[in-house]
Amino acid sequence: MIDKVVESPAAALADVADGATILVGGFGNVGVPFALIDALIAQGAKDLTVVANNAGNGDVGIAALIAARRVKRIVCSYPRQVDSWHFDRAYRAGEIELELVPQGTLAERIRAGGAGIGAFYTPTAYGTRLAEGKETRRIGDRDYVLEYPIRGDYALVAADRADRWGNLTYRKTARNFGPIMATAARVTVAQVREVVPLGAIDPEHVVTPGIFVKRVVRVERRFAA
Amino acid sequence: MIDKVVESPAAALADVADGATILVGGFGNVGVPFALIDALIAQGAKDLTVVANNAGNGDVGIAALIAARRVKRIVCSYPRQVDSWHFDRAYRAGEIELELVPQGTLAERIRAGGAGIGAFYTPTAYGTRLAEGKETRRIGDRDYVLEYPIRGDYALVAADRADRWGNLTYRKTARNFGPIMATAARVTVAQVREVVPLGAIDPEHVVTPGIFVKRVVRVERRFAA
Amino acid sequence: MKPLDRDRIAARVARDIPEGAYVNLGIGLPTRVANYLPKDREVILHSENGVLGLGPRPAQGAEDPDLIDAGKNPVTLVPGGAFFHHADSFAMIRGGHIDICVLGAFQVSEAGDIANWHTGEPDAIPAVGGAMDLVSGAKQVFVMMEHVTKKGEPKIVRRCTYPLTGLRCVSRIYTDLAVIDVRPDGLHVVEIVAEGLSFAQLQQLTAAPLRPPASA
Amino acid sequence: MKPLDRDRIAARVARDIPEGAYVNLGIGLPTRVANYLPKDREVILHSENGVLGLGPRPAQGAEDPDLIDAGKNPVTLVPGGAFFHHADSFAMIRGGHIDICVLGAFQVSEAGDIANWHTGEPDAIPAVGGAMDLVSGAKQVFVMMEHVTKKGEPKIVRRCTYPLTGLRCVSRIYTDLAVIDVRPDGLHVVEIVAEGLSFAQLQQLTAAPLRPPASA
Repeated sequence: MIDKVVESPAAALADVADGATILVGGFGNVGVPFALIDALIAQGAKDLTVVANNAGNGDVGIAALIAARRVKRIVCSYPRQVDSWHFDRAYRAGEIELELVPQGTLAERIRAGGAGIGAFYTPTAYGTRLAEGKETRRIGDRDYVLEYPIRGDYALVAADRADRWGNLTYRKTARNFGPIMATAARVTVAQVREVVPLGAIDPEHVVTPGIFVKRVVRVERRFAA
Repeated sequence: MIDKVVESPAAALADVADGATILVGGFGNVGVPFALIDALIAQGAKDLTVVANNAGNGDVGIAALIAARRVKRIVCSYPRQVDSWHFDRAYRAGEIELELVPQGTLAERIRAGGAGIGAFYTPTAYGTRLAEGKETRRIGDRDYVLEYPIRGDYALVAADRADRWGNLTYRKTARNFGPIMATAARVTVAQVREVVPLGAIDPEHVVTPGIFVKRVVRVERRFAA
Repeated sequence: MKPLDRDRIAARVARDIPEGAYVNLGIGLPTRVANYLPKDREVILHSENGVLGLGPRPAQGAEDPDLIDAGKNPVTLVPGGAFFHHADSFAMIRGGHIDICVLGAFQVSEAGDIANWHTGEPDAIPAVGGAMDLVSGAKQVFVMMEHVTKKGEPKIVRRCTYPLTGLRCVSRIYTDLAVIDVRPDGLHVVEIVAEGLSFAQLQQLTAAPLRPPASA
Repeated sequence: MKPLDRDRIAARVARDIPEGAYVNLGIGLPTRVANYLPKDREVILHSENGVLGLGPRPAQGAEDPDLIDAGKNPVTLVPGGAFFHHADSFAMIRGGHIDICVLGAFQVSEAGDIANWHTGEPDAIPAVGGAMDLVSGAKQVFVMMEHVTKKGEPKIVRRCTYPLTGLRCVSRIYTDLAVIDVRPDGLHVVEIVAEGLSFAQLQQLTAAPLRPPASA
C-alpha cells in the first residue's frame, strides 16, 4: 500500500543534505510551509540555495532560515520588503548571494523544470538590466530573452488537504507557487491541514496529483508563530 | 453586465472568416465540441487550418468538416485511425496538408501560444523524422528541438458548466485540450452542458477562468449524432 | 494651478476602464483605482498571486489569512472569481490576456519606456516582483504618477535615466496634471486635468515634447 | 521451443512493475499488462489524455462516454485518481515523472533506439500520438513485442531501419522469447522465457549481439 504520509516535519526532511536546492512555496506569508521550514532549521542543513518569491518576512519562515545562516544563495523576485531585515542584513554583509528574477519568469522557469522543457524564450525583461548577458532572439515582431529551467532537490509546499497518494488541494491564494514547485523537485514534501481518505478528494478538484509528491505531513499550525 | 452567453452555436461562430485557424478540443470523440463544429460547417467558412489531436472519426465532427472540404491544413498528432476515412481520402487526394506533431509537443505549443512564450526547447522527437529541418540545441547532457507556439483565431471547446463570465469546468477526460486551447485563441467559444449562475462554480474548482473565454453557448446534445 | 490629488487621479483612471475589462492594479497607489470603478460596471480585477475577481477589502476581523492581493493586503473575492497557480497567473499576463494594467513609475519616456522597479542607487537592494511581466504582457499599460518628483524634476522624459522595467510598453500616462497618450509619433496630451494649467506650462514641466490636446 | 503468448508476456512485464510505480501503458498490447498486476500491489496508471488512476474496464452498459484511455476505450477511475489537461499530462511525461512506460515496437536497436510509429512505407498516412514524448520522457521505457516479425525477421537489430521514435531510450525489452536489458555496453539477456530455447538459438533470432544471462 502506498502511504506517503510521514509522522512529522522532522521525519519528512531528515535526508536534506548541505548544499541542497530547496524550492519554498508562498507569497508573502501566505502559503508558506512554516512547519517544514522550522524543521529544516532544526535539521541543520547549510549552504542551501533557496528558490522562493520572497526572501522572508519578519523573523519567521525563510527569514528565520536566513537568520540561522543556512542560506548561501536565494533566487527570488521580491526580496526587499518592509520586514525583510534578516535578508537585508545578510545581503549587505555579503553573506548571501541574490539572483533576482521577474516573478513570471521565476514561475515559468520552475514550471519548465517540472515539465522537462530545456529552455524557453520570454519577452519579459528584454532590454532591462535583468536580461544583461542573456541570450536574446527576435521571433516575429518581438524580442525575447532565453531562460533556463529551475529544479530543486526538495520542494516544500503548504497545501490544504492530502490523501495517502499525495494528491493535494490548496486554499485560496495560498495555492500560489505550490503546484509548480511540487513538479520541479526530486523530493516534494507537502505540509497539509488535513489528511483525508483516498478517494475523498474529487478527481476533478485535485490540483497537484500525487505523482508529484513524495511525502505528506499533517501540521496543526498553518500560519507563522 | 458581462454576459458571454450567446443564444446559439450559429451566433457564436457567425464571424469566422475564410482562412481562419481553428483550435478544436477533443481526444477521439471525447470532449469534441460537436455542436460548434456543426455550426461551423453550416456557417460556410473555408480554407481553414484546424489544430486538433485527431483528424476526425467516422462521419462527424472534424471528419464532417473535412468531408465538406473546408479544411486546407490540419495540425495534429494522430490523424490515421480506423475510422478516419474522410481525412484519409482528402490526404491521399492531396486536398489537405498535414503537419504531424507529437502529442506532447502539440499540447506544449498550444500552451506556449496562450502563455506568451516565444519558443521552447523540447527533447521530444530529437533525432527523428519529425525534427528534420528544425533547430536543435544541446542543453546540459540532453539534445532538444526548438518548437514555436501555436495560436488560433478561434478555439472551440466542449466544457461541462459555465457561468456568464465564461468560467468553465470540464468532465473527466473530456477536459483534454480544452483548457490550453482556450488560452491560445483570439476568440474562444465554449459549448457547455449547463450555464449556472455567477458564483455557483467554486472558485477553487474553476478550470478555465473566464478571462480566456469570449462566448458560451449551451447545447443539449453533448455527443456525436 | 490646481493639480489633482491622488484619489482624483485614481478616479480619472477608473473612468477609462470599460465594462468587462480584465485589469491588474499594481501595488501601492494604483490599487486605489478600484475604489472609483462605478458599482454598476463589471470590471474583473486580477492579482498576480493567483486570483481573478478581487473584491473590496474585508471588514476588520473578517480577513481570511489565505486571501491576499499582490500587495499582501487582505482582500475578498467576488462571485465569479477564480484561484489558480503562479504559472497560470503569469500565463495570463505574458500571454496578453490582461486588458489593462495600472502601475506607478519613476519615469516614462516619450517612446513609452518605463522605469519603476529600481532607483539605480548602487547600495539599494533590488526587488522586481511582477512589474516586468506586467509591462511586457498587458494589452495596455496605464501609468499613474505625479507629473514631477518632489524636487520638481519631470518624470516624463526623452530617455529614462533609471533602470528600465520595459521598453515601448506604456499606452497612457495619468498624472496630477494631465492625461497623455504614448503613440508611435510621440506624446499626445489627451486632457489637462489640473485646473488653470496651460499647455505651455504643462510642457515646461515635461522633459519630452508634447502635442496639444485635439480641442486645444 | 515454446514462446510465450501475448498474455504471458504481459504477465512477465507486470512482474517487474513495483508497488507505487506511476506507469503509462501504450495503446494495444501493453494495456494487457494491467490485467496481471497483483490486486494487492498499488500501481498508478497514467493515460496521456489527462488521467492518473485508470481502473479496470467498466461493465458493459456502465461506460461513461467522457472517460476513456489513450486507446479511446472506456475505462474507470480508481479512488485517488485525478483528471488534468493535456499540457499538464505531458508535463508529467516530458518532465520525467512517469516511472515506466510500456510500448510496442517494430524494432529496437542495441543502443536502445526504438521505432514504433511509422512503417516507413511512402504511402502510409503517419500518426505519432504520444509515443515520441513517452520514449523521451519516461524514466524507464519497457518494450513489449514479439521477438521476430511474422516473416521471421529479427526485430532487435544493430540499427533500426524503420523511422525512429526516439534515440537511446529503451531500458528493457520483453519478447515472447526473452527479457533483455539495454545497457551502455549493449544488450544483456536477463532471462530466456521461451521454454527449451537456448542462448545460441536466441542469438540467432536477434540481429544484434547479446550477452548471456548471468546464470547461463
